[in-house]
Parts: sequence; C-alpha cells; structure tokens
Amino acid sequence: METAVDESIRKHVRVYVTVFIALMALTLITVTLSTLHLATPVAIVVALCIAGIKASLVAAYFMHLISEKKVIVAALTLTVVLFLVLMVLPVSHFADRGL
Amino acid sequence: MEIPYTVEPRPDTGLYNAKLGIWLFLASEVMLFGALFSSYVLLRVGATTWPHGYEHLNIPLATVNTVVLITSSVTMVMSWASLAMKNIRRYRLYMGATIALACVFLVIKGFEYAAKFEHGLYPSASTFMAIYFTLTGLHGLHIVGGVIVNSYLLGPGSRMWKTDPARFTNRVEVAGLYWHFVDLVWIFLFPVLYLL
Amino acid sequence: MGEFLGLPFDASASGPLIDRMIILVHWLMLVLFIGWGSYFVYVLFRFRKGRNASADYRGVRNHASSYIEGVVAVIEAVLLIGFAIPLWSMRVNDIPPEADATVVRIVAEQFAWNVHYPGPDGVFGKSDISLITPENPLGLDRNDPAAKDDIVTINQLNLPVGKPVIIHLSSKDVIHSLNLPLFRVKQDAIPGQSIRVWFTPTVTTADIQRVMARRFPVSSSHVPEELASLVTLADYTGKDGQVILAKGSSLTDDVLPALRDAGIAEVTVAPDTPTEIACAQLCGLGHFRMRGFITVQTPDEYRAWIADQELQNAQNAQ
Amino acid sequence: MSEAAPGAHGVVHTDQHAPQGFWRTYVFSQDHKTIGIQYAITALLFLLFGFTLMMIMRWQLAYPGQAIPFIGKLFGDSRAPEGIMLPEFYNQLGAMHGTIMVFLGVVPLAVGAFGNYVMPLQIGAPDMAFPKLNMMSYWIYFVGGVTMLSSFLMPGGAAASGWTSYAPLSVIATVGQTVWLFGMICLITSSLLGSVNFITTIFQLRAKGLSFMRLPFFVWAQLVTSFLLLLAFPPLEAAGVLQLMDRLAGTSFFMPSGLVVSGQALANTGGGNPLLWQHLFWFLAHPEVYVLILPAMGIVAEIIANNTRKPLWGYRSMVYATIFLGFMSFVVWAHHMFLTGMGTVISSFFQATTMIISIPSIIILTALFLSLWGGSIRFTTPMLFALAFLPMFGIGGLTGLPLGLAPADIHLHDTYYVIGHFHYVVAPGTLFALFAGLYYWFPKVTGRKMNDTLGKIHFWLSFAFINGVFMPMFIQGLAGVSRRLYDGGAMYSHAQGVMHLNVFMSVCAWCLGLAQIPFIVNFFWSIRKGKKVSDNYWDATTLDWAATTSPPMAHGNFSPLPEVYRGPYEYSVPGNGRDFLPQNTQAEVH
Ligand code: HEA
Ligand code: HEA
Ligand code: CUA
Ligand SMILES: [Cu+2]
Repeated sequence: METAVDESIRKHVRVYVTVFIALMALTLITVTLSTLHLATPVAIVVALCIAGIKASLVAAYFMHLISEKKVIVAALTLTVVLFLVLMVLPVSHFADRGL
Repeated sequence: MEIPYTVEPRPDTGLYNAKLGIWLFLASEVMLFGALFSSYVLLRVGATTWPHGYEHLNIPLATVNTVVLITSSVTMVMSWASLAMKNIRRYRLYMGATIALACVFLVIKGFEYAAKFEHGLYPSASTFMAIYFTLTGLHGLHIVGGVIVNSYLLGPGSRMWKTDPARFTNRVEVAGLYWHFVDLVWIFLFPVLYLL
Repeated sequence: MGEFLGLPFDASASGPLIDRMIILVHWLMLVLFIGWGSYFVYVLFRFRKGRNASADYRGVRNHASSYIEGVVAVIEAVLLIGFAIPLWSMRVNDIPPEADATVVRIVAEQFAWNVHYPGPDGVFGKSDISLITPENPLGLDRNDPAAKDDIVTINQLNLPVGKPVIIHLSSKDVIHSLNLPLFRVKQDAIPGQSIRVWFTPTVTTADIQRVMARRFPVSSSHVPEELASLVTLADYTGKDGQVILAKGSSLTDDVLPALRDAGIAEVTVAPDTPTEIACAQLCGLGHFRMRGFITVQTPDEYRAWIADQELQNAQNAQ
Repeated sequence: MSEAAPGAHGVVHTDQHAPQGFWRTYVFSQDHKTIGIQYAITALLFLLFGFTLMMIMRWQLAYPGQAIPFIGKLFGDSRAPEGIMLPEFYNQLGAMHGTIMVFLGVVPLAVGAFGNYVMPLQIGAPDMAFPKLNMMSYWIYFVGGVTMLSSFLMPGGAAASGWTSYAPLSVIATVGQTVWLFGMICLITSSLLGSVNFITTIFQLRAKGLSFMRLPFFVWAQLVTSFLLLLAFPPLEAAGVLQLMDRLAGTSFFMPSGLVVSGQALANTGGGNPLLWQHLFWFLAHPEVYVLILPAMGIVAEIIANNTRKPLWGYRSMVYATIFLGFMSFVVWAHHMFLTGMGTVISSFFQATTMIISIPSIIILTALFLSLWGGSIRFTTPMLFALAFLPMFGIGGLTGLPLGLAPADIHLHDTYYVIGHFHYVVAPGTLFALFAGLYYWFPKVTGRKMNDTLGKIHFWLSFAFINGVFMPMFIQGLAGVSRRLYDGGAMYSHAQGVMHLNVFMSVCAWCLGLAQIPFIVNFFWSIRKGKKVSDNYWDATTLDWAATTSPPMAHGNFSPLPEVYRGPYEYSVPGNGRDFLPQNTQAEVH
C-alpha cells in the first residue's frame, strides 16, 4: 500500500519534469517569435495560444486539474464561462455605439 | 465538536474542505485578473496608439523572471510530492528553493521598476505604463502573499508535520495550488505586457 | 392610461411612441398585479387557519400557472421584439441627414449647457481646450474662418418647430445627462465621446404654454402654492391703463385686490419655461441647478433669432 | 443577547471545550452563531444609521433650503451653515445612504447574520467549514464599516458621487472618495472570504442524508448568493484598484484626454474611458441586487411553508429558477447603461436578457403564491411580514420591466421611478423579509419569543408608511423628476405638478422611523423578558429547529450530528399524527 502511493507519486514527479521542460521550451518559442515582430493580430493570436497551452499545462499537471473531482471542475467551468463574459465585455462596449 | 473533513475527503464530493475552499478562492481570483485583462483590452482597443511592450519594457529580464517563476512552481509541487513520500527533509529543501526563487523574482521586478522610475516612467506616464504597473504590482503583491504563506509552512507551520502529517500535507498542497495560480497569471501577463 | 400615469406633455414626434411603449408595459403590469393581487387576497381569506383548520399536503394540482408564465413570457417577447427593439433602432439609428436638420453641438460642463450653432455656413468652427476662458467656455477658435459665424449660447437652445434636430452631445468634465422630459429625450453626455441624439419638436413653446395655461379666479383671497411658479401670458391693466400685473410675472396675494378693483374676473397663468433642459446624471454639487431652456419657435421666429445672434456676434467682433 | 453562555439551558456537552475567556467567547469568537449575532447587531445599527441619513435628507426634499430643526446646527458650517443643508452635504448623505444600506446593512444582515446563524444549523453542521476565516470576515467587514463612517470626518466630507461612484466625478472628488474605496475593498474582501466559507460549508458539511434536493430553500438561496458574491465582486475590486490608481497615482484609467474642470485643463495623461468604470461596477452591482433579494426569498419561503403548514409548491422549479437567475444576473449589467450611447444590437441583447431574467423571478413568486393555496394560514408576526413581501416585491419587480425596455427607459432612467422600483424590492421587499426572519428565528437565538402585539403594531405601521414613502415616487418619476436632486426638483417646471408629494413622502419616512420604536423596544425587551418558549416553537421541520434552543456559544450545534430522512417541508403529511415531520425523524408514515 505504502509503496503503491510512493510509486504513483514518483510517476507524478516524472510528469512534473516533463511539463517543466515543455514550459521552458514554450517560453523560449514565444520570446523568439516576438522578436520577429509579426503583424499585431497574428502576434496576439500566437502569443495567447502559447500562453493558453502553458497555462493549461500548469493547471492540468501542477494543479492536478486533470484528475480533479467533479465539484471543482464544475465550479471552474462556471468561472471560465463568466471569465469569457468578462472578455466579451469590451466587445459589448465597442460593438455598435452609435457615435 | 470537530469540523469534519479537514483531513480526509468527504465521500460524495471526494474533497477535503480546504481544497474546495482554495479552488473557490482561485475562481474569484480568475475574475479579479479577468476584469483587469478585460480593462486592458477595452483601453487598448479604444486607444489611438499603443506602444509595443518591447519598446518600453525589458524582455530579457522578464524572460528570466518567467523562467524563475516556472521553476518555483516545479519546486513547489516537488515539495508537496516530497511530503507525500514522507520525506520532510527534501520538502524543506524544495520549499526553501520555492521561497528563494520567489524572492529572486521580486528582486528582478524591483530592478525593473527602478529602471522605469529612473527614466521618469511612472504609472501616470501613459495608459500603457498605468496598466503595466497595476497588473504587475497586483501580481507582485500576490507573490509577496505566497512568500509569507510558504515561509510559514517552512518555519513554524511545519511543526504540524509531527502532530498531523496528513493535514500538513494538505496545507502544502493548498498553498501549492495558490502558488501555481500566481505562476499561471504571470504566464499571461508576460506575453500580454511584454511581447505584444 | 397615459393620463393616469401622468406622463408629461408630448412635444416631439417620437414622444408618443415612447409613451405607447410605457403604456403597453404598464397594462401588462396592471393585469398581472390585479390578477395575482385578487388571487392573493382571496387565498388569504379562504385558507386562513380559522376557516381551514388543516392544510392540504399537495395544494394546487393543476398546471395553470405554467401557462400563465408562458403567456407572460410571450407578451414580454412581443413587447421586446415588436415594439422596443424597432423603437430603439429608430431612436438611435434613423438619424435624418444633417442637411435636413437643425444641427447643434451641446457641451455639458459643471454646471451648464454650452450650446454651439454652426451658423449659416453649417460648419462648426474648431475649438481647443487651451483657448477656454470664462468668456469662451467652448474654447472656440475665432480665428478659424468656419468659426466666424458660429453662435454660442449658454443654457439656451432655440429650435425651429417641425424640423428634426441633431445634437452632437459631449462633456468637458464629468458625465452629465441631457434630459428633455417633454421631448422624451435623454442621453448621457460623456467626456471624451461625442454622441448624436435627435428628435423633432412638434409644438412651439408658446403653444405649449397656452395648452398648459391655468385660469385663476381673482375672487379668491389666496393664490394656491401650485400656481406660485406660474406666470401671466399677457399684461393685465387697470381702468386707468396702468399695468397691474405685467406679462411674465407671477401672481401674488397682494395684487389680487387691485385686479378685482379693475374688474378683472380671471387671470391666466402658465409655466414660464415649460420646455427645459434638465441634467439627469449626478455631476456634483450643482447637479440640481444645471438647468437650461429650450425655446421652440416658428421658423420665422427662429430665423429672426439667428439673425439677432449674428448681429451680436458682429458687434462683439468689433 | 449573549445570555446564553456555554452550558446554559441545561445542554449537555459531550465535547466540552476548555472555558474560553471573554474575548474569545464574545469578541473574537470563531463560532458561527456568535459571529452571526455580531453581524446582526452591527448590520442593524448600520441600517438604522443609513435610514437616519435618509430621514435628514428627506427634510431637505420636503422643505428645500429651510433649516433642519433641532439637529441642523450640529452639522457645522461645512455641511449645514445655519442648519441649512448644503448641496455637497446632500450628495454625501445620498451616496452614503446607498452604500451603507446595500453593503453595510442589508447584505451583512441577510448573508452575514442569517446565513451564518441559520445555514449551518439547517444543514446539520457543527460549524462553518473555516471558523477562523469566518471570524476574519466579520472583522474585516467591521473595519470596512468603520472606514466608511470615518469618511464623514475627512476634509471635504464623505464620498459624494452616489453609491455608483461614476468616474470621472469620483476621480476628481475630495479625499472622502479614497476612504470610500478603501472601505469597499475591505467589504469586498470580507464578502469573498465569507462566500468561500459558505459554499465550502454547504458542499462539505451537510448532514448525512441531506441531499441537495432536500436542502431547505433558504440554504439554496444562500448557496447561489455566495456564488454571486464570489464571482461578481472581484471585478468591482479590480475597478476599485483602478480608481485608487487614478486618484492616488495619477493614472487615467477612467479619464479621457482633454478634460477641463472649472476652466482648468486637468493635468492627466488621458486615454482612459469613463464607461469602463460603469461596466465593471454594474458587472458586480447587478448580481449584487440579486444578492439582496435571494436570501430574502429564502427567508420568506421558510416562513410561508411553516405558517401554511404545507410543503412549498414547486420546490424543484424554485431551485432551478434560482440557479438560472443567478447565472443570468451576470449578463444583464448593461441595462443600467442604455443611455450611454448604446446601439441597437447590444441594447437588444441586454433588453432580451433583462426580459429573460424576469421569468425566473416570476416562477419563484408564482410558486410562493401557489404555496398558499390549500394551506392553513396562521397570521403570526413573521408571516405578516413574509406575506407582505410578496406583493411588495411584485410591485418592485413589475416596475423593473419598463426600465428593462430601453425606449421606455429613455424617459424613466435616473428618475424617481427607478428609486421607486428598487426601493420596493429592497425596502418593503428585502427589509420586510429580514424583519420576518428576525421575528421567526428570535426564539432560536434567545430561547424567548418577541411580543406579538408590538410585532403587529410594527408591521401595520411600517406597511402603511413605507408605501407612503415609495408609491408617490412612481408618480414623480413618470412626470420626469430626476433623482439625486438637492431640492427634489423644485427648480424645474416639469416637476411642479408633483412637488407637493415631497412633504407627504417625507412625513411618511419620519413616521416610518417612529414605527420602528415598537420593534426596537420589543427586540431589547424580549431578549431579557420575552416569554420563554420550547426548542421548536413554530413546530417546524428543518434541522435548525432540531438543534437545542440557543445552541451553546461554543463549537457544536448538535450532539450527536443529526441524520436526515426526508425533504425539508413535510408538513401535514397525510396519515401522520402531528402536522409536521421534522427532517431528522425516522418514523415511517403509513
Ligand atoms: C433587490 C434588488 C433588485 C431586484 C430584485 C431588481 C429586479 C429587477 N430590476 Fe432592478 N434595480 C435595482 C435593484 C433590483 N432590481 C437597483 C438598486 C437599481 C438602481 C441602481 C441605481 O441606479 O442606483 C435597479 C435598476 C434597474 C434598472 C436600471 C434603471 C435605470 O437606471 O434606468 C433596470 C433596467 O432594466 C432594472 C430592471 C430590473 C428587472 C427587469 C428586474 C427583475 O428581476 C424583476 C422580476 C420580477 C417580476 C417581474 C415580478 C414578478 C411578480 C409577479 C408576476 C407577481 C405580481 C403579484 C402581485 C403584485 C400581487 N432595475
Ligand atoms: C438596501 C438598500 C436600501 C434600503 C433598505 C433603503 C431604504 C430606504 N431608502 Fe434608499 N437608497 C438606496 C438603497 C436603499 N434604501 C440606494 C442604493 C439609493 C441610491 C443612492 C444614490 O443615489 O447613489 C437610495 C436612495 C434613496 C433616495 C433618493 C435620494 C436621491 O435620489 O436624492 C430616497 C429618497 O427618499 C431613499 C429613501 C429611503 C427610505 C425612506 C428607506 C427606508 O425604507 C428605510 C427603512 C429603514 C428602516 C426601517 C431601518 C430599520 C432598522 C432598524 C429598525 C434598526 C433596529 C436596530 C436595532 C434593533 C439595534 N433612498
Ligand atoms: Cu450635470 Cu447633473
Ligand atoms: Cu440591474
């Protein structure tokens, strides 16, 4: 029993190291891409995609979200939806102001 | 009467109290930073001109800081894993590293701020500077909070390892969740402020 | 229903449409209120403990309420899609061409309304905040050729009747709200933005005054309070030809005997300035007195007013 | 109130805590009941204070420019020279009335007090999940409240830009606004900690057998409310930080370029947007209004079930409606901003969501109305307040509809119609529900009941006068009278026809104040002298009534923890001897 736990933790540790390497690589990529001075819209999409991937890695593996309980996943889903509402707030502001 | 489920998970939710609590708190943090990001977008879209981050900010320093913070996230999760493997010494090592890295982050941030101030770039200089200082400042405060909590868990708080190891491990896990979140915010701040 | 709700006089073309919207919703509200209210009173009476000693575990068994809810939802949808959205779209999108309209700029400030007419050339002169002085609250650059004929007034908006008005609304300092209650127009004035509002005045201010006039029998000894703010629309003269109560003054208790002596039986009084600009957004300590005036005139009167303003401009320039 | 020391009422403690000192027991207590009582007392005092501010304002509205009698001279020359209120002071009173009533009065009473005291009992929990955090919530609230009050003493006085604090007015305001912002940040923090605690408690500490569909409706209301607080408050906190930066660090988040204030160009960089504040403010403040109403609905539901002696009709639909309402409340915020220059597409969206959100309210209200049918209605004091809630909320809610339709809002926006609308929901609505709750749970807290005669006097007088204050507001609003006017509109000719109502409304407001005397007397008298009653005075079914009366002031509400066998409102179950079946009785019904 004891060793089973240890074994699973060790497996975790291996995952952490892999994720760490991935995060470093992605950081390198996003910084390098930024030196290319891509057109702003492209740059935004690319940078946010990379950040999104990095953030998902952190959340999924470091924060164990990938194996987290239903309650938490549900609460976070709600939060993400409302976060998206916040993100469209500027859209709702500029969309069709009859200026 | 003791409060149940402080250590062992409640069967139907599968969670101990603090775990749910910290996730809810993080949900509110998502909305806090979400609102600030949303303000950033609204101001940027509405602005006639907006500087590229690299024109004003120091990308190499920020890249180093990104590396530092990501590393501290790894050491944080390793400190928890060490506890889960009942190795308090290794826990101390990793936790100490986490705190040290956080301090490195703050010091580098301090240099960055100082350089800006030297050039007369205060928050009032432009909307870009305003949002830069507000976002990084608030993030910095979160780091400071994390350092305080982690130092407690490294120092006086670790006495609990003797009396109630399971609960202590939970505490470290919860502190870790917070710490990863602070890292996660930076992962977005970095490109948004510096690279775009 | 409109009467019952006490909506103010309608002085613009879109006013009745807005009133209709308000009235329609209030019908819905009234029906719901009376319906549920009667049910409520009945139930309290019918199922009080004294009459119904033991309760029924299940209570209502049918699903009539679901239908009522459905009907309310449908009515709300009809109000929204059939009336509210088209009307809003008409108010904010169907702005008439500027060529066919009276175009003015209004810049709100603590605590006044600066009105800016482009003058005969139809072009607003440039303005610059560095030129702002107490005499030149808009910072209008009088050296700009387009500004030469511009007319600037404070708290006074003259408009010709029957022609659409387009207002470019903005603010110098904080948020204000241009409120023209009789025209059913309200629009926030937001610093940093210029927002267009439009409406078509349909009645002149003088006509509104006549409609709102109240007759007061001189035989009473006391002028009631609600008449105190009203003014006469004409001179009242005594037998000797002397003016007892001049046009535009308000009635007071002490002139009543003189009026009686002059054999005048009734005095007609009306609001002095029925068409006003009010500020509807808290803007500081003077919010309550940020009052302007609108004078809707016949086209001829309006032209005369413009000409008069031009004359004054020319005099000031010398 | 604090008579119930540990061990009183002969309760036997299985887990007796070591006796704790005065400070730990009564001041820095971690017990949810003590904290609930602390919240209740503090919030009631704030309510009284907020109301007093309004009673002073109503003098100026009724008799503009006349010296305030008796107390006028006390305010000093900077507020009311010769006892005549200055416009600045009027604006301070208005902003502080709104802020205090909403953030320091009603929410702390509805959530902090009732939620804290009743919710853990109703779910059969020994305490809140995080007792220390609970204590911190209260104290941070307290500090926030004191900060708010202290702003009256600042140079230039308290915040005066309305409870909405619209920028740029609030950014160029005097230092009182900074204090307001610090106070708000405390209150927000307190609410966030509180809501984390509430949600965790409800998910984690429910008694055995207490599934979600067996939760009393009050608990559901608290749960949804907590989610609203948790997720809607942070954007206001963000906005508060930005406004603080604008005020203290010279940034221009809410300040566009080219501002000229009293003839002077402002020395700010510009580039900000004043409407950003409004978006963030209303992103909180619309959910906030449902924070004001949901706990009230929860209280009313409990009391109606108990006093009709039958189950709530449509419990499930009420629960689903509440969840839906909570969710929708995040997507209607811009209906407060129709007149900021919105085009057709976006305004249509927000009008539609506003109409949609009225449906769940209608469902909840309908369920409560239908619950009365077939009941055996007892007109107890709490029931009177709960019943009055229904039509009063009805009026408030129905008058929300014209405001939600943008073209009608053109005429009604920022008039007294809006003031009437929301006061009907918060004052004779929520406030009445809170009174109902106070009368209802008083026996649980003190072991004594409040006097019925005084209670009924309190009810009927309050009912009459509160309508006298708010009903004429609709008339004034329809006539087009703006709100927040120092002289109540006396300057404007369009307001002349309805100005005379001001005196009537003010007199009603002052009488409403007097009508609270029976309540205050009753409240304090009953704590010491009220009639002693049994544990389950109202013959109720929920677990709060299974706990011993005045549950001891230490951790531990039940010994042992209860187990639940049935739904929350099993009243008048056919075949059962008594007309109520508590959730924790095992007895089978045939
Ligand atoms: C508890 C608080 C609360 C509640 C519940 C509501 C509920 C609603 N509110 Fe209100 N509102 C406020 C508090 C509240 N509001 C406040 C404080 C403001 C002003 C803020 C400020 O500017 O300072 C405001 C302002 C406000 C505005 C902005 C007005 C303006 O500034 O121009 C709007 C516009 O859409 C609106 C709409 C609504 C709607 C559609 C509902 C709906 O949810 C209502 C749904 C309910 C019903 C439809 C009732 C159903 C009842 C029956 C069917 C039964 C009837 C039976 C009998 C009467 C016997 N509200
Ligand atoms: C929850 C919110 C709430 C509540 C309950 C109230 C309650 C009341 N409000 Fe207020 N009000 C607001 C929120 C609220 N208000 C807001 C947000 C504004 C807008 C502010 C702005 O413009 O920015 C406003 C504005 C406002 C105005 C408009 C001012 C203006 O525009 O210039 C008026 C005018 O009459 C008014 C009146 C009243 C009255 C008479 C009550 C009465 O109903 C009060 C009744 C109170 C009691 C009956 C007290 C009960 C307490 C006790 C009995 C204590 C007992 C104590 C112990 C036992 C210890 N309010
Ligand atoms: Cu300008 Cu109010
Ligand atoms: Cu709202």
